Amino acid sequence: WNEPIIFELHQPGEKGVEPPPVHEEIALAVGDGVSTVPESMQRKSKPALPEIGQAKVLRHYLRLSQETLGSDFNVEIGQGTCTMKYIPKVNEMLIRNPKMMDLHPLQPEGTVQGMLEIYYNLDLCMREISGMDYFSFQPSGGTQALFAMASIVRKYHEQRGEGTQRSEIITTIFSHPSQAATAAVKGYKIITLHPDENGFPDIEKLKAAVSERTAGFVVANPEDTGIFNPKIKEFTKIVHDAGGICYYDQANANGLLGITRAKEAGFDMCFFNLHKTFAAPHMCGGPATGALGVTEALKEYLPVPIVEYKDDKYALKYDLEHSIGKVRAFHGVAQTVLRSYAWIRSLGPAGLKEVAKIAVLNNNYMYHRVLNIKGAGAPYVKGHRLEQVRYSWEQLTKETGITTEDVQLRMTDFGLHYWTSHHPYIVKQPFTLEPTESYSKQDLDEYIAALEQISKEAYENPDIIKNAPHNSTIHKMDEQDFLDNPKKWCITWRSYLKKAKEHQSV
Amino acid sequence: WNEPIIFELHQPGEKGVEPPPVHEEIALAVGDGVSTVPESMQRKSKPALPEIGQAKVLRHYLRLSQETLGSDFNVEIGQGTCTMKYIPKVNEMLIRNPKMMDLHPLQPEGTVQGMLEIYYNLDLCMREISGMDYFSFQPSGGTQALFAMASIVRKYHEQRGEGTQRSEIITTIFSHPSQAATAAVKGYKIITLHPDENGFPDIEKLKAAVSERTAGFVVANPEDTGIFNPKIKEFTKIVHDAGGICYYDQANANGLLGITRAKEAGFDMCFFNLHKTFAAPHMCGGPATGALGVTEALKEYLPVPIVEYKDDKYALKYDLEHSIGKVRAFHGVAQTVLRSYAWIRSLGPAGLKEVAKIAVLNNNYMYHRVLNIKGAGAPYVKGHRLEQVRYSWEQLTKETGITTEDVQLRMTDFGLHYWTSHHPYIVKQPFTLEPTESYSKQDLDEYIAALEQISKEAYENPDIIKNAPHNSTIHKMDEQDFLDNPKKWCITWRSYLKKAKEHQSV
Amino acid sequence: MSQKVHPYIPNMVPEVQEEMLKVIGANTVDELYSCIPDEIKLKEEMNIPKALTEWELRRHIENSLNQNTGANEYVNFLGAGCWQHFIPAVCDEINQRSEFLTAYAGEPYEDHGRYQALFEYQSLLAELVDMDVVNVPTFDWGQAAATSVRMAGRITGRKKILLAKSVAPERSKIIVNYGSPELEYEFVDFDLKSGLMDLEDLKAKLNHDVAAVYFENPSYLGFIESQGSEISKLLKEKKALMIVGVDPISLGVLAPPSHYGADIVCGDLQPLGMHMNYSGGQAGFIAAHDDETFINEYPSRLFGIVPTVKEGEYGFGDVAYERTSFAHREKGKESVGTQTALWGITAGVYLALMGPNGIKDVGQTIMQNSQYAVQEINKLQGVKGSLFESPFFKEFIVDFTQTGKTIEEINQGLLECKIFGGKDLSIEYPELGQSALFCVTEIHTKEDIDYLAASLKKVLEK
Amino acid sequence: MSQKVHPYIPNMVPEVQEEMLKVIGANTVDELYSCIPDEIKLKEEMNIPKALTEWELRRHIENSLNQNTGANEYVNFLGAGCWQHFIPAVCDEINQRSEFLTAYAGEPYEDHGRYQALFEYQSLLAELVDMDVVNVPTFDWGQAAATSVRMAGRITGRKKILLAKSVAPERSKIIVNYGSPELEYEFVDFDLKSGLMDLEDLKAKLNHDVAAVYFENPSYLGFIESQGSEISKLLKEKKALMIVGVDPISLGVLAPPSHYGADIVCGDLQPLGMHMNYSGGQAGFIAAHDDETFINEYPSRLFGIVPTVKEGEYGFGDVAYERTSFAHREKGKESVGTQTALWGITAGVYLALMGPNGIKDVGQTIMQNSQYAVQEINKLQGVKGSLFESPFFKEFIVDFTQTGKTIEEINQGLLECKIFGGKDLSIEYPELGQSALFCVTEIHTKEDIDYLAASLKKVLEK
Repeated sequence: WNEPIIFELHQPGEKGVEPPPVHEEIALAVGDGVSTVPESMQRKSKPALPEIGQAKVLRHYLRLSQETLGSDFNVEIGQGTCTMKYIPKVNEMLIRNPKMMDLHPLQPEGTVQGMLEIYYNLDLCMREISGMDYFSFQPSGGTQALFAMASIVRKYHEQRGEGTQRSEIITTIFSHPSQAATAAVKGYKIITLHPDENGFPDIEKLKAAVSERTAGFVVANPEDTGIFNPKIKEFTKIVHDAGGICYYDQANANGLLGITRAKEAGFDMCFFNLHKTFAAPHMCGGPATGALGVTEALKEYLPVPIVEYKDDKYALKYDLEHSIGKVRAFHGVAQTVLRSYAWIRSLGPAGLKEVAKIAVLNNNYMYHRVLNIKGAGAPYVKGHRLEQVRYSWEQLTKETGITTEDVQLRMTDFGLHYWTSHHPYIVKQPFTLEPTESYSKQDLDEYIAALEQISKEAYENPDIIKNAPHNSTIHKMDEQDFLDNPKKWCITWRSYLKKAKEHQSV
Repeated sequence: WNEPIIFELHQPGEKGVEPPPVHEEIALAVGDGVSTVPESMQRKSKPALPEIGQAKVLRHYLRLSQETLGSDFNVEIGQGTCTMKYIPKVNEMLIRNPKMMDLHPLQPEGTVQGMLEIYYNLDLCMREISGMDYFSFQPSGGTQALFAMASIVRKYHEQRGEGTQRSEIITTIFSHPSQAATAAVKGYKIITLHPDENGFPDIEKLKAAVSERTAGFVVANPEDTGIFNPKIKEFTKIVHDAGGICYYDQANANGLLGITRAKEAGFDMCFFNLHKTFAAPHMCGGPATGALGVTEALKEYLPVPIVEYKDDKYALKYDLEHSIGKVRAFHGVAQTVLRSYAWIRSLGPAGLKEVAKIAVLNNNYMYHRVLNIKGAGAPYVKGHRLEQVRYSWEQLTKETGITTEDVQLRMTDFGLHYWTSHHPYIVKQPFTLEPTESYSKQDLDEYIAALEQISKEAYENPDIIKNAPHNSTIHKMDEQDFLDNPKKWCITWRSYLKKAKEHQSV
Repeated sequence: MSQKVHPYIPNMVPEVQEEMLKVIGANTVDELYSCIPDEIKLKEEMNIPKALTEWELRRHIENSLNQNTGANEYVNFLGAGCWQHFIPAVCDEINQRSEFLTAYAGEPYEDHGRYQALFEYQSLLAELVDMDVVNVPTFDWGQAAATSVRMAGRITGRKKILLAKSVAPERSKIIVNYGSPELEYEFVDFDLKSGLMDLEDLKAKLNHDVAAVYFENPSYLGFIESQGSEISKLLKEKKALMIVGVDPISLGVLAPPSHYGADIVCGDLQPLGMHMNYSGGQAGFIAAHDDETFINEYPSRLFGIVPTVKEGEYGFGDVAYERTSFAHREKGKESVGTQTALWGITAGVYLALMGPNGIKDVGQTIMQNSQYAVQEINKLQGVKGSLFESPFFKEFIVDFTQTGKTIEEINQGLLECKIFGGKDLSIEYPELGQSALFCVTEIHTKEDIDYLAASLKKVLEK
Repeated sequence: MSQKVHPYIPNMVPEVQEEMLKVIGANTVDELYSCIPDEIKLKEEMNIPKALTEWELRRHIENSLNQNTGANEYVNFLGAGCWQHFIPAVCDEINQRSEFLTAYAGEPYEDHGRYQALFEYQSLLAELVDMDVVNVPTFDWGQAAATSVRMAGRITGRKKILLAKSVAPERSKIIVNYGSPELEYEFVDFDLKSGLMDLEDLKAKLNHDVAAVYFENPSYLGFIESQGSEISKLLKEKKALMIVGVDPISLGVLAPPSHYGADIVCGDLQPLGMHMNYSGGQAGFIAAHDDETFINEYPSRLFGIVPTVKEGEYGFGDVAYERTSFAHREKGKESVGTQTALWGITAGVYLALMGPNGIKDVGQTIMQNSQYAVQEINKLQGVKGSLFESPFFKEFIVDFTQTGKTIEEINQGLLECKIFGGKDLSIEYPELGQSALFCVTEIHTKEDIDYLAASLKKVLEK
């Protein structure tokens, strides 16, 4: 398809849908409804939305959907750290139940017992998985969960009169950028630890970093490299000894289910992204849930409400003494809570452990195969990888000039996703693969074959890569500064029309 | 995508879904359940179905879906006579209600009052639209409705002792092939009338054809040419006078809603395809519904049961004295009944009439535009077209050698459907366009532009057409006799494997 | 009154209409109808309620539907041709896809996916019935059987069809109406104790005019016909064909009819992934061996595979299209049209998901659950859990004659317990007394079955 | 015990595992975990119930859900931040598409459709608020307001934020927690009669430290703040910014805040096509003018349009990506991550369907229906249909103080009539007495509203 911008489909007079009309008698009783509003507050002219018949709107968006490569459609292992796994269709059917879709968050508790039961049951499961004591599902993404944890850290120290003194949060460079970003939003100074030569977080650097200013320590384990820090328990002890709180970014816990937990490693809090490890879909980027778990000691700091079970009834508990208040409206993303609960129940404890084991098996299989590709490598320690690996094309780039960005464009031709990595590129020419438990050996082999093919092309016929993509839905974009020059960027169609006109008139 | 055949995805040990297991205590109580069966009736080896994980099955079929050009995705006016129109999404959402999906056809009437109400209400609407007196929704397609009508004709004459004598059914060449075919199945000799030089059914030929052997007359109006027979009332009178029954193929009634009806034209029966005029989807070819309406005089011949409303309750009536029995299990395709009822209610009487008028407007607009395309024509009378037109590329073929089949392959490149026509090709090099009310002028212009482009190519650069399709999902098929040679045809994968092996070993 | 532009009819916009009329050279749309004589034009407005907006429509329809009680709300033991089974969510996802939902009759290059999905369906079902040819599905089992019988008539050139008396009466009606007046029908009795075909009666009726015998296995009445090989032998002697109707979900555990001599096998796909939909989920299949004589007598479309110019890539098309009524009108084989393609695709998805083990497991669970139900029902005073002594699959006749209560009364009592009881057989088979056909599948839990037994007890003791 | 292969985990097949382990050079999968010290390995099995098959899962979850009563079953007058509106079926179809459902962070060439759909969403919402810049949506209105406020802090280099006291208390909590300790907050009173902002109080608190004032219009309490221009004037004098939160579904009839001087406009998309989902339908937007200073302070992703080498064809990408925390970790603007993109796409579909007339009509119907509800409630003895004298949109405060009954009692009574009464305000705003916030939208029929009035009458007379 070559779909126009929706405004280009405008045909005055057409209509996409008719909203419910007012009842004649109501119109008689109250008039037009609008003239009660002071004139200054009435809208003078209608918004310049397009007018399009229903069939055409549907066709337009359906075509756009086909131009989108969802994980249902490809071997989705190129978006490492994102834990793209199979999204069970049964769960999607379950959330389309009107007894889920049509619930208002303020309904009397007696009318939402089923929903609360699901929240509570998921809480119980999460406690088992993490060793934590209470969960909140209010945060609606990993970033918000990290922010909530930073908020709890601050509140905790404030409560103990050390709010001002403890002004630093320690993290590592191979943790997700949001860890640093959210702590900074919460007013903390960020201390970022770089790894040792093997890629392990450096315990000496941590020792040097902690002090009476340390408010907290936030880390992922394994980090984006896929390397697990075996000394994690010592790390948390060092921080605890310095008076800090340890919180664990388990956005991606896919290699660890039933294997090892936040509790045993000494963490005070952790969060899981339900849309990663727990098989809720990514939905183009949300809505999502960052399930936030805390130890008993931090329960009173959780955002409210949390769900309790008492006297055979589920209830919402609002009175937590030191609650940070709210991070998101009402109860978070309930459908995602339901999905993840359903996923856990479809696997059971043994199945969850299999998830972890096969994810690790798949990843190690890929790791061994990718290392055999000419030009590819994986910096740092050999082995020790769990569920993902950050690889590098440094050698390929040196030898052929083909960069990881070039590879990305070429992978599009194979109908496969490929993601470079988060900035900064500590690992040169990086790419990060995470094959999860959802993919079969055949799938992995397909992905590997594409990488092999590109490596071959890089050495033998680099032009085919440099001119990629060849099979995309659109032609190459005009490589000017349309996205970074304020005179040229256009974040909306109306902006584009204005600026394009200016441009022409010049 | 280049999707393999599903058997090629087989990986022993993988599993797509787990059916519900037996309860342990049941297994204890009754054993394995299978050994009670005589050994000769036990299956010895498992069927050779493939073993494939759920994600891969889903991915496979999703990709196949994207390789299918549904009417939601294109300007679907190239399948003339099929009345491809907008399928309202709201109706599709309504039929996914468990109170529709999970009804068993034998449930006590008291537990399906809502469903019966919808049947009954649709019946009432259909009566208004057709002028008939009772409807059955049991026939599950136009073919089956035509067959049911032929069965009624036979039963009717048998009832009057003329079963053997009345052995002929008269139809016209521009009526759907199923009219002739179903009457033949019912044991009738078919008399096919050819049109006069203007494309109108020839009244003189009819007069010559009727006799005491005439059982019935079946016709569409307008026929596939889109030409309306203005003398239809005289036609039915001639047949009635000869003692025959007149039945009306209104598979496609899209240009006539609220304009003219079966009753006024003198028909005894008619049927509508709910999946055409009444906006139920085609679903790759069914399930569908051929709504069959009869006059009071023929009520007792309908297949049973029909729905009645009595004493504030809806009920199924089985005791029709001369019923032909059944043509399909239970109550037909209930979801399609619901869809069409919903569609009618979303339009109301004025909206239905607009459907017809705009369908006719759209068609006449196309007609005028297509006639201006070099090489295209529309045989027979000028004008007089209602909702569709059978066109001809006869001139194009003469002048360039490009046939209607060539055009078909080239249209694929434009992402548009194009259908030649039913056999026999009375109109040479035919194509049939039916733009329905669902398409906007812009849509029609797009389709016309594609035809214009192809005409241009035919005269200037015919090779581009002859080598089409260029953008299809697959390459050109090997043009041997794989479909017509019994030694080579393979209707299943197992057949293919056997024959391919034989082939190789030769 | 000027009409509002309807969301489904873009060209109701007056300005657009004018532009188009100008091209046509007409002044009004009504002018375009001048070919219709005034005397047959409808003068009054149709008596249909006025248009509803989407929200109003939704409320209106949902209000109606809320008058229904679904089989998911009560415990359901009705079967008799439409059965409640487990439906994998992936089946629904695929058949709800806009592409498959709204496609129709595109050509192989445009609708490659549709052709492939249906070819795969044919291939998957072929493994289940262990035969080489399967058609694009027809309306339902009844139609499939009716067509199978007509095919047999054409293949043998004979006119007489023998039907087992245990064939579902409603299905017989379809078969008989579809074959008349071309064919003649006669019924073969069954043994009242076992339900099995009375072979003596068969022998008596089997002569050289007989084109085919049609029976069902498992039968409409639930029992398993174990005399397949014997029947086949008798037929072969007279060169008559054996046509067997089958519930495909039984074929993971039961021998497919091709193993005991069937020439044509037919049945209903509904158990393989279709919701009951108040009977909207039915779809018929017809399977045969790869024999030109048989293939040429199919009225249905048969998709075949064709290599493309690229190695390992396939295209698809119609095999022997010239057979069909599309190609040859009344000279074609019977007729073909819109039938039930989407259910074919869905059954393919179902079989691909279940695989060889799933289809065996589900069959076995059904047998276990239904046997357990009979065992529990047998414990009730005066009730015969399974009237026939033959083994059965999924369905069985419960005989209440000795309780002195009618099925109607019993089912009314069960309904009050939120149970849909079995189908009342007393009308179709008065010789079976007050009997009902109960259906138990893999979806019934032990609790469901125990609850049935307990409820029956309560009802009978009333 | 050897595990059955799970449908979601293909490589559980033992043979395949062995093959893979051979490539790796390991003997068991457990070996791959050797990097985890034994002391932190979990020894016992997790106490989670054992696996359910798909059908068992379905029954289990549906049993739970059946304990719920949906707002589609009762008549619902709850709003207060999550509202029941008409949702076109096309919205559901699009956001249920597998492609959009399972896509995530593909690059522009792979996910062209996702980029375009979100760019179009930005463009459509921009028309509704009449501004040039809209972000890829954030979590919810509260987050959008909290970020808007922080943007204002960075733009002005000031620390003080004034919040209208009529801002939803729950939203205030989000804003305050998100801004602390960086920013300081103070509340501006409202007039108890009109609900409008107390301009005297504003003047008193407005000094050169103030980065911005944030108020909502229509407000949480339903009334329309008509002093926008005056407030804007006061702010301009102090070079403080005006941030306005808005219910977008009001903007077909109410002036968008850009028309009375807003610098940043934020709000929730949920009314534009999202089911309530027990609050899972929320999504926040932030709109601004095309001003580099503002754009550079957005933490969110902003998709921009880029011409391709083919005339008339467009591609898309991130505008000023360097702002974000993806690019610069803690040096980026706040943080960005998975937020609510699918609801952005859905809101786009909604606006494309409604068009300029639909969005106006729906606003007008809401006003008429809610005014009618107040009119009917006013007829009840001792009840004040709308506590404030200002005009309102969709929501309004009903004051029951004089009836002597508490909201809790009244709502309990309504519940027995299958009505969800308005939100109890007596905790958040004790100064309003026994008052409740009722919500009436376009989905309420006259019958619904009349039934509310009748039921209230009954409850009050008890």
